Amino acid sequence: MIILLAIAIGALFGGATYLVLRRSVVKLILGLILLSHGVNLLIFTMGDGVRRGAPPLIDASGQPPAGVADPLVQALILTAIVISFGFTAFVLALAYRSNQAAGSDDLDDLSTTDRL
Amino acid sequence: MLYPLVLIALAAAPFALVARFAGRDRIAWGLALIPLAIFGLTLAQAGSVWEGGQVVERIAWVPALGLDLSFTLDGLSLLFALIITGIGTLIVGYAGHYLATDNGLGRFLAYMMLFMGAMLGLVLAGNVLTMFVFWELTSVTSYLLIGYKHDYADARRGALHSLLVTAGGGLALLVGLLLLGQAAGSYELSDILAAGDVLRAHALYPAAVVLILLGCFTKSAQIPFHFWLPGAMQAPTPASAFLHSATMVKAGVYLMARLSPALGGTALWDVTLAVVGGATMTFAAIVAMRQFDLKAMLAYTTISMLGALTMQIGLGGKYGAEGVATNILAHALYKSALFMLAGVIDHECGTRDLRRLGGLRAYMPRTMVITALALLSFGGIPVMFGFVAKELMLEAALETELGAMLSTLAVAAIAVTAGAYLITGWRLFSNTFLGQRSVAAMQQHITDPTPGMLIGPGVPAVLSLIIPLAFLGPISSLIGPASAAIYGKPLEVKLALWHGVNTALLVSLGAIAAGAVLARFGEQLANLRGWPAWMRGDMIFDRLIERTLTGATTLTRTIQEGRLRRYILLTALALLVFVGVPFVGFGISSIRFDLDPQLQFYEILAAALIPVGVIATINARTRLGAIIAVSVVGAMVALLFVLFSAPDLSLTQLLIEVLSTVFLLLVFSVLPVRFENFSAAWVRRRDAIIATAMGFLMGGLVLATATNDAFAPLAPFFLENSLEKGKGANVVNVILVDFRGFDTLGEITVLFIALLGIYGLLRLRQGKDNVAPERVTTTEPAAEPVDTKR
Amino acid sequence: MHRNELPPPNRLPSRSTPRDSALYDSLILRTVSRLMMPLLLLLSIYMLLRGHNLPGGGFIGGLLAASAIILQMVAFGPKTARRILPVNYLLLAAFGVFFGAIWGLPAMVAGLPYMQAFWLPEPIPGVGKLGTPVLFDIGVYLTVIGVTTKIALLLVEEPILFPLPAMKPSPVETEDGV
Amino acid sequence: MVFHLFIPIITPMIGGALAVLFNQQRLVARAIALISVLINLGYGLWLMSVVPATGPLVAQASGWFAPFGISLVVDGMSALMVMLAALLMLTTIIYSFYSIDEQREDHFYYPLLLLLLLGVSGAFLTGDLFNLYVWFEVLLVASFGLITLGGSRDQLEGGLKYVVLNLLGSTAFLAGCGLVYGFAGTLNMAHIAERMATLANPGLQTVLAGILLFAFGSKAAIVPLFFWLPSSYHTPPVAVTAIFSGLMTKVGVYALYRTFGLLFQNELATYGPWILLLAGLTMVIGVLGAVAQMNVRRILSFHIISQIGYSVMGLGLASAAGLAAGLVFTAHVMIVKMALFFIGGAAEQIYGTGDLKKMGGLARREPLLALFWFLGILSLAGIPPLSGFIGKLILLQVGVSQQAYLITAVAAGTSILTFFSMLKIWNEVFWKKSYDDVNRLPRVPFGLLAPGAALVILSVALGLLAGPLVDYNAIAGQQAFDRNVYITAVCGADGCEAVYRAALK
Repeated sequence: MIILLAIAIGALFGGATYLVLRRSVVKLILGLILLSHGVNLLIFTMGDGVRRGAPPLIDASGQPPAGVADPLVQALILTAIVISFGFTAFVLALAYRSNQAAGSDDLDDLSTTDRL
Repeated sequence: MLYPLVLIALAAAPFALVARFAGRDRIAWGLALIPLAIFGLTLAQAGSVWEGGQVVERIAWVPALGLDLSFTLDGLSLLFALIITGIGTLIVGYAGHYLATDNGLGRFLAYMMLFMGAMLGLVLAGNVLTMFVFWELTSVTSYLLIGYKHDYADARRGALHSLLVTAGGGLALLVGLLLLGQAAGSYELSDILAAGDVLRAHALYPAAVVLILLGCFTKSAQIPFHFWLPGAMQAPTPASAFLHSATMVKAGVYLMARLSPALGGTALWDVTLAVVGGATMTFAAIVAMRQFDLKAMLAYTTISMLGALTMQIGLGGKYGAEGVATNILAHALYKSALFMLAGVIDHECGTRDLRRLGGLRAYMPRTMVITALALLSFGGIPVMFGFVAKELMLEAALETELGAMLSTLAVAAIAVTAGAYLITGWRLFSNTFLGQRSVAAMQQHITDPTPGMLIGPGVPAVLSLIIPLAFLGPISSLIGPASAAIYGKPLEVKLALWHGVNTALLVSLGAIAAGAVLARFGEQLANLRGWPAWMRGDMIFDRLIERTLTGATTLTRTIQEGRLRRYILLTALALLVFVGVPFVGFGISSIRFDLDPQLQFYEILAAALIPVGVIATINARTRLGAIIAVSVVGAMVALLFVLFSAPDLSLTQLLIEVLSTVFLLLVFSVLPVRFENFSAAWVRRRDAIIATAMGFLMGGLVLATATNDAFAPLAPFFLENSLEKGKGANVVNVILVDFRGFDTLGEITVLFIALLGIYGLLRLRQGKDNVAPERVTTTEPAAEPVDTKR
Repeated sequence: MHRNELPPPNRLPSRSTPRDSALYDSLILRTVSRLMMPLLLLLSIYMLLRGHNLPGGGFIGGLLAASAIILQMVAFGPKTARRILPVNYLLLAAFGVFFGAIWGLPAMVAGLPYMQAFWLPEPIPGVGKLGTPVLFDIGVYLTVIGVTTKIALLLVEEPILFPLPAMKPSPVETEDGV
Repeated sequence: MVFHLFIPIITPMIGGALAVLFNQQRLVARAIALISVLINLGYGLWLMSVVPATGPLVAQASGWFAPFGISLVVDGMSALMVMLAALLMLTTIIYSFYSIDEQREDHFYYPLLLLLLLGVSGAFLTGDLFNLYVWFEVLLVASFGLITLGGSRDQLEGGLKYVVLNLLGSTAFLAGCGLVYGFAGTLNMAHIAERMATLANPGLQTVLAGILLFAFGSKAAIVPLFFWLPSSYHTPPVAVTAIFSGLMTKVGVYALYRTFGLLFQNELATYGPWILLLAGLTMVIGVLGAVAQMNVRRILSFHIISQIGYSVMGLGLASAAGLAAGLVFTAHVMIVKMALFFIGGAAEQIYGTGDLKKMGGLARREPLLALFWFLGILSLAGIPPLSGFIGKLILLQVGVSQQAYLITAVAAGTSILTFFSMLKIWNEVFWKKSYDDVNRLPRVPFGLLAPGAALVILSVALGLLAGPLVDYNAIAGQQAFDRNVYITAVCGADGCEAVYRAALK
């Protein structure tokens, strides 16, 4: 399973890298979104093994089922998802506003603050 | 009783600001009582020094760094301290007259007092780091004084040059002193001086010597760092007289003299000093002859004398030590007098250009007499103190242990220099006081200045005559301990006007004769054309600054070039280097492939749709297509979560996916509907290669790490304790609100702050300039005024 | 007190009148959202409360509620969102953070570390065990609702975003360097 | 276990929330901000007074013991940083009272400042890697809000670069965090350090350290990861630039110190020379950037980068003495750099521009401003007896004593360029004759002068009374470099692994 996830993670990171190198602000944002997916999946695979059908819920017996999935990474990812949601929303608003201020969605037009 | 001296001088600085509100010259003479008092207090401690003792004091400052304020009064410090405070007294008083009409007098005097304190601290320091502290302070105060008339570009330039050169040298010095301390095991001067043999044999010795000498040479204006000193003549004349002739520039000489018992005695030290010093001496003496500006002339002769002092330290021996001490005193006396006189002439005539002066003997007789006295000493004419000093210099050259060749060269150099001094002195005197009164000077009524203004130059000039005639005994007891400190061994010094007819005297007389002959051709020599620009240090330094600026600009434009994707590209490359290189080198062998035989079809499908979705996103031609492709990826991630036992994650991911898509749709509606290919094919290829490398790196990292079972994870603890201690069966939620509730607290804060940020972004729009409206300067700046009187 | 003089804010003229009409005027959407609304809100509270024992919790509950409100907003316009919950969502978010943070304080008063859990000895009928972690989760819930809804509101009220401005043509792609 | 160790985190958090709730009443919001910061400052001072003697103080969030719960750990380094963060925020808030327009105040300027302080304090206090990530995000998003607040074109442009590049760094940190958990099975920093010390898989550990070096390096703005800083720092109001200069990159430096002083100390042998190389490059490239600029704040911004090189040099020297030296320098530069931003900013504010060519004549018009500026640049250039000299001296001394001659030479050489670029401002803004009638300019109000002046005076005091500062940081450096001290404080004398085994039977 891990190899499967590793391929997906590699694809996400690779695709994200490609997208953030584009000149379009839209693609930049999409790249950032893919990047956060990639990291979330990466953390997911870092758990105590990747398990099928064993969510970290304690049943009536009061004991966790055998071979249960790692709950810690899940909690971490949940935190990470929510944080990256906040960031995505912020970047969206920022992209919208800078697009408005610069009158262009070409990122190469946004280079006045470095002009010497 | 030592550090109070330094403190008094430093504390006087704020007091000096009072001069702004009261009668100028009286305030200045009142303030001059402070250096006078320090002079007296220092002299009061001279007794113990003359008996061969030392006064040592120490205040802890930063003991952990070996940086303590430790002070020592020995013969050499005493000599310097007396010069600093003695001349300082006169100059502070003189400044009150000189700057009587200047509103900044208080500020000027404050700088002077600060400088005086720093200089006192420098020579009294018993620890090389303490010494360095004051060393830098003298550079800074000197900067402020040179730039005192900062409305003029020349003043700013001179100040900048002097500070950059001396502070740059100071850095070399600091590192050199640290190396020295490292080698000697202590920063205390006494320890360093006692460790001479160890030091000379130490591996760090050459580096330390080179760095320390860099510091000393820059401070004392040795070739090729001499150029800042003429530039420093932009300072008001009292400052020039004090800093750039009598005291600060001698700091380098002081340090070399101070360290020569420990560091001297090697070819590296001795020959370097002798050669550099000799070259500086001769070169500057010749250049001095050609100047027309009184202060420039004096500045070059000062450089020359600094070279002479350096050379004598290098020549070494008993006479070298004696010569250094005597010349320091003699030079301080006549040169400070000459500078102050130049100031007097400038002050009265409104110019100090030799070509515009002349015939002043009828109008300024007192000034002329004092000038003549000082110049006689400067020229090394017998019975003046300068003569005694020059004799010792010649003795040092004759008696040196550096070999016949250097000895001969030194003697010849001294003879040439002495001759050049005579010419310079004669030119100065004749062009100012003799001949016809020039047109320029005729326009105003010229007289001697008020007597108060003549006290300053008068006292040292007269001393130059009286000392050799009447006080050679007492002065010997001042020079003796100083020479001993330079020599490193006890030394019996008895200065004398008449040593009998010896080689030194003959050379000396020869120089006088040669100079007298040369003086007749002085004008012709002076008319020789100036040095070409590429040979002039200040021009070279200007160009160096210019080059640094343009180089830095080019570099910065290249690096910080403005486009975000370039920054991202470099960042991605940096990641590939920072992580990829160690991974390929060390980590790649940890990769294990776990081929799971039970892999389900839908698992493969979900995972496979992710790369497909990614590629679809990249290749999307329309905005909507891209958003859909990204949503598919998100949905597949959620699917993977639910397949692999993470229902909470899956739910959250799905909800977030929906909300993000809504936001994307809302915002992207202003952006173009269709994408084009934004970049050239090769750029896309390059980016694709980087992206692929990144993908492989991250995938490889996951494989290497996830399959590694080096350590047991924390997870079982949470599973075991969730229900009982966390009162919840959903372990993920218990972790979120209890076990690691602190994370969640931060997380909701992130969300909340993001909202605040978005609110500000969308609701607050200000104009281009947030600070204040741009002020438009339409008129070209007026040319800066030219300073005629400084 | 000194204030530097600032240029007048470069506000957009349409700023003062935030739009209040549906983004997508669709009968189906309106009907569906009207029907779904109470269900989704109830579900969100259910998700919040059961979260300690089954999948769910403050995040999921909050996101659900926010989705419901946003759906309503898309169908009926921003004003509706205010009708559903007559609060300032930004302040709701602030209150959520405040509410979440203060339930850690009782422990400190007792000389225990921040956020150490306190539980009521007996479960409350219909809610389950009540303790500070559950209250904290409510803070999470409120924050998520406030933040998410407010962001959507802010975007929807942008006069430039809606109605859609005339599209300018996408720049012709030329590569002018690397 | 010190239950009140949470105060520096809770105070700004609750303060921030309350300030938003009461944002309508400006004075209340201001008062909340001021009070919160004062509480943090007082607590930070108290921490500094006890930690050298007691060793690291520890608290466990939610009461769950280490390594399972989240630890808060305060050692000498953390205490210093917490105190400085509060102190610098205090000056910023006061400066803001006099310089920030009402519109920004209405748009939650003070809450954002408080929440920035929250993130910074949290990052300094936490002893848990993932928790560190969370606080990093808090401070990051708060900084996003602050840098774009106002919405001028420059701010948006610079802000976009700032945001995107910082997000990339954060993502790398999060990935690193996950990978560390995947490898070490734990998130508690003491536990990680303990497990890493066993060198179970040295190759992989080197790679993990590389990721964190990248992530924190990009926060600290070392070469080649600094681009976001000069792009954006000159665009927001002066107060924002100032507090960013004081805090943002320094959190990155702190995290680097923790990474290589505690978590991956073994890797310091491998990375030390490379870190020194990066430090040297950072110093030089940063200062050359400063030399090239012709705008007050842009010059100062590039200086931040250059000075980060010095801080990182302390780490690259790979010893307790090196860390101590780096800390002394970092503390100094946080104070002085902010002071310069305040003073330069005040000049910019009254002049209406930060362009050197358009300014001039302030030495006469504003002698006090000139005095403090001059003292400030002397301190920055390392002229005795100011704090900068102590910072430079201690770094050079350690460099010499560890035979790291090359970096020592670079560090010394860089400071002359530092001086040069600062003198450029002095020459142009203060000494040069103004082309305009300076007397027409408004006078600098007391409130704009006081914060910078206070910090300069502090720099002078830290120079004159450097003994305690150096002694304190010697202890702090030792604590930060001795893993056992940290592990014992968090998990007890037997270490975290023992606790871990006992807890899982």
